[in-house]
Amino acid sequence: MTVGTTYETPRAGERKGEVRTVNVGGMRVPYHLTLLERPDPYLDIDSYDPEADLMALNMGPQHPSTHGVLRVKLYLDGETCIKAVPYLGYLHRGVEKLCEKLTYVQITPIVDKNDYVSPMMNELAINMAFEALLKVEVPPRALFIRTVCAEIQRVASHLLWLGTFGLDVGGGIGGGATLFMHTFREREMCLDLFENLTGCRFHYNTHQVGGNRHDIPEGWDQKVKRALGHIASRVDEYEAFVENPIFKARTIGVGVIDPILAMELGVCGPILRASGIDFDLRRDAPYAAYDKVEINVPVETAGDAYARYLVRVREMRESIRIALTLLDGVPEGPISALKPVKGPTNVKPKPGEAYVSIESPRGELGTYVISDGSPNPYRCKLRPPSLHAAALLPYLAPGSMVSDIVATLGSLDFILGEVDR
Amino acid sequence: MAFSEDIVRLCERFGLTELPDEGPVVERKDVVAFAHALKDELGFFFFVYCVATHYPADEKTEQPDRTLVTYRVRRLPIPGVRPTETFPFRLWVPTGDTTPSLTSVWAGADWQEREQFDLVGTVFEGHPDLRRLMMPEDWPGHPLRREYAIETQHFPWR
Amino acid sequence: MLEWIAFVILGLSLLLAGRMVVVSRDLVHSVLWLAVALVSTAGLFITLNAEFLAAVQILLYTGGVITLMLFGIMLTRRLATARVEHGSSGRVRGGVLALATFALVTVAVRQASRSGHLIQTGTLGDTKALGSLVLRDLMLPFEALSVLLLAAMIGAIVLARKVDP
Amino acid sequence: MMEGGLLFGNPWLHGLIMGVIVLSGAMGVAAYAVWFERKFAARMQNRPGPTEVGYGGLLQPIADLLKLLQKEHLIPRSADRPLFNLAPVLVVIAPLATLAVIPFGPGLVGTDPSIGLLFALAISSLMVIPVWMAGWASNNKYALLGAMRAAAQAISYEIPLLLAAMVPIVLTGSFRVGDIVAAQEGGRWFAFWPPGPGFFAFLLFFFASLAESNRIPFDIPEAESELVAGVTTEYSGMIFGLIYLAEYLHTFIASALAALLFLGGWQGPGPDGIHWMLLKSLLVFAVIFWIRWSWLRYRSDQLMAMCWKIFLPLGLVLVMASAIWVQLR
Repeated sequence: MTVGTTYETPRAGERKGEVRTVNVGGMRVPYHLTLLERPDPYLDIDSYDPEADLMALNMGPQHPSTHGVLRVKLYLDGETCIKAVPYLGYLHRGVEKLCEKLTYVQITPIVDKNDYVSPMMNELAINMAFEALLKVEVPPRALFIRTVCAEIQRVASHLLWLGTFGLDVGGGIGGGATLFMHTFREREMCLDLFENLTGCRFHYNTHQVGGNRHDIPEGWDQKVKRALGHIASRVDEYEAFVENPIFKARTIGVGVIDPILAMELGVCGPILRASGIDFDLRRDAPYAAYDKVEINVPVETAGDAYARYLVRVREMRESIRIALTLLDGVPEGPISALKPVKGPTNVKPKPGEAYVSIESPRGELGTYVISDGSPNPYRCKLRPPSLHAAALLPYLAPGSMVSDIVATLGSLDFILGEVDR
Repeated sequence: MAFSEDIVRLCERFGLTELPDEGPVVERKDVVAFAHALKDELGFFFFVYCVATHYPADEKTEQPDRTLVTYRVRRLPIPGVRPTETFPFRLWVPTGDTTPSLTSVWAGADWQEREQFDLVGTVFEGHPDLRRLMMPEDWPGHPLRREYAIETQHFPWR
Repeated sequence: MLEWIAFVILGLSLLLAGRMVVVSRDLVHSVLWLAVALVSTAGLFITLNAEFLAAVQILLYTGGVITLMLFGIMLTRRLATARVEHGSSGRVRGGVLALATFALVTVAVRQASRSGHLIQTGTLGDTKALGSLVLRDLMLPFEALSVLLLAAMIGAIVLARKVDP
Repeated sequence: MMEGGLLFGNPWLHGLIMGVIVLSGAMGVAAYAVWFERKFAARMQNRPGPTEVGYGGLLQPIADLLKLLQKEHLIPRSADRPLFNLAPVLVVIAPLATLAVIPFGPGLVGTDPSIGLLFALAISSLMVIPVWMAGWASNNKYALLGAMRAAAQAISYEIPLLLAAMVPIVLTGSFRVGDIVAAQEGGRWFAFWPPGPGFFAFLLFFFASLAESNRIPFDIPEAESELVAGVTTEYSGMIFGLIYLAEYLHTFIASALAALLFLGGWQGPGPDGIHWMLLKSLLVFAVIFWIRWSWLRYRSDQLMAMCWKIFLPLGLVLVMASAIWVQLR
């Protein structure tokens, strides 16, 4: 069943023209990106700089642009970075250890706090892994609701990204703040929709093993249509606001990513798509209700921060279209395959393991669970896209200026809650 | 879920005939060559994860204290040729022993292996920068080992 | 009377600043004292009704040269943290030299004022007179000086530039 | 000293009274500029801005001042104490000294010397030294980077600023601000009157003074997303407030100078006077805020490239063009 497309399609790419590609293992990779030098992240700073002329600058863990508590130790020559060493773990909460201690039912609200910008995605990923362990078939209505929620969440997440990226390149006391305030106004609409659906604005706990906890309330679809239509028109405004010479000067050619390196590091999502790799798990390995809808994957070939901005903005439009399309086709029926859980130890999968990955706003969000037959997982590994995106930093920072590092950090869009878990 | 033909053929070359869904168990001495073959011949460029799971000594099955290290890699779709596919492979590492690092094959193995070293205590041999990733440098113990209960006597949990 | 008070204050601050430039142990403090000295000089120019000179003195020397010096110190980090050591060995020689210079300048100024070679203070404040002096009467030396400075600048750039690998 | 045109006969008495008036006026303008900017920015961002203290938050600057006064003045242990304490004072002195030669109306001026404009520009070029001192004395790496950027920016942008200011000087033939305003009589404002160079010189002056007073898009010495707070990272309490105040004073002086040099100063349709001057300079002020809250920030090397590759040649061409205009007329 494919629901017809009736809403606006994403804008065509701005930067037209043939891009020369080369064949790497069967994939077409933009040629100019394969020419990039790959800096040595293990550079021995003591032998590089025996007289200690470089300035070691600790950016973070309290710094306005590290988006949380990332600490990056930069070795600067003037303002040019020679080596960058990220230090993680300032937000490490031991979620994987907690997963071993909690039952399957109790885990969902815990993982909400991982990627605190798109909690829906965390819930979806972990519950899909549990369902794969249990071999439960989720009813179509629940799948549709999940997919619509995921797409609204993607819009909200990209909106937040756009605002904070504005703060990074434009300053908290300046144009960036204006952009931030505006994107937050629209993000608020998305949160209102979720509040309407689940009763919570942020940590929803709406997915459960086998289906959803909350059914669509009366009139929710109308609210979604109104809000998303509103946001779609506002996205045009952001484009008009952001696409000025200064923004382009600050983002074009900044933080150019080699797609092969990105793949080796496990980076995907908008970052990989901005580097010319046409890969989206929603289309290439459909889950939930994504096989019911046509998905256009925006791809850019420049690989820089501006390309990532373009990809994310177009993805926002595409997500709005997908959500609206799916919303029209939500089938009737139950929203959960399992009966409501009475006790936390009700769910007991057979020994085995499962890996399920979904396309979160930041890339492949996976969950790897090993069950030993008890009510708690034996081992639960969350594969956060942000951790892999943050691993790009030692490769991107060398050779660029502090301002560019900030813009690059912003364009990678990693969430520290997810990096550290 | 069965694996593609070329993967099966590659596994046969390395003497892996059993291919369960969880992935074949690779010998530790072969793993770097196997990984290189996966990446260079079959196009598994995308590094998904590296997970170490601790299995304490079991009297019933008479297994020693050991760690299961699972890698999973992905190849991206080529339109009209093949869909995207992930391939896991695993190795058993007895506690106190080391396992070769795959950082030289996939750069992404770097942080993942550091994380597993940090949390589970698996030592990856040949890793260029094997430091703790999440926990403080002077943290006692490895939190994701089974004996590291939350009711542990280790310092912050006391 | 007021001019005298201003002169005394400015002169004293110039002397103090000049001394501090020499004896200060911190290179940055030395440069900042130099800035004080230059501003005091500009003040002295004002008491002589040479306002244009004073403004140019502040604009070029304090605003430009001192900033460049500070910039240079900061970029050379080994220079920035260095403490300047002062020995007392050269004190007598330095004092004699300073006194001799002072005497020389005084004699030169007195002779010049007696023979009427000195430009009248009134014209110094007049921008128009100054402009015609520099750009008409003393055109050739002025241009020669600019060429010399340009040559020095190009030379400095060539020397400072790293050889391309 | 300018003879005649003084409100009070004795230049000393005049200077004293005008000093008091101008200084207290400038402080008030700076304080309410903050309020105005906060309201302005809030309107641009869909929020009300300060509303709690006084009607429409009108007493907010006073509340802010009281808060800053109560705050502890922290000095980092490794700071260079004398410089650290001296820098904010000097930062305020520079723009206040400039105010002495800025007329707000006919005769409404501390002193109008024959080199008034040059003096104003010279003093505002001094501003970079205390800013640098603040960054250096903090002994903080972010402050140091900020100081480095501030110094580089100030020495570069001083030149286009001077060149832009040279255009009205050449057109008038005098450094005296009063003469420059008088030369724009009859609505022939320099921003529009020699039809090409004047307008570009106005733009050049405007953007160069944005860079001199470290406003967005040129606020790279502060660049809080990169350098936390740049040179002011280690400052707290009222001593931080002084730097903040100086920034606003500097911006106000830049807009007042733009109004005087290019927009006809206190002349206008209808009666001349301080109201036109205030209106014009506040208008320029508002444009600066408008730009500040809607543009992003350049990178430091792009800023330098723009200065040396665009602004400087443009400035030279404009001075030439205006000289030719004067000769031909």
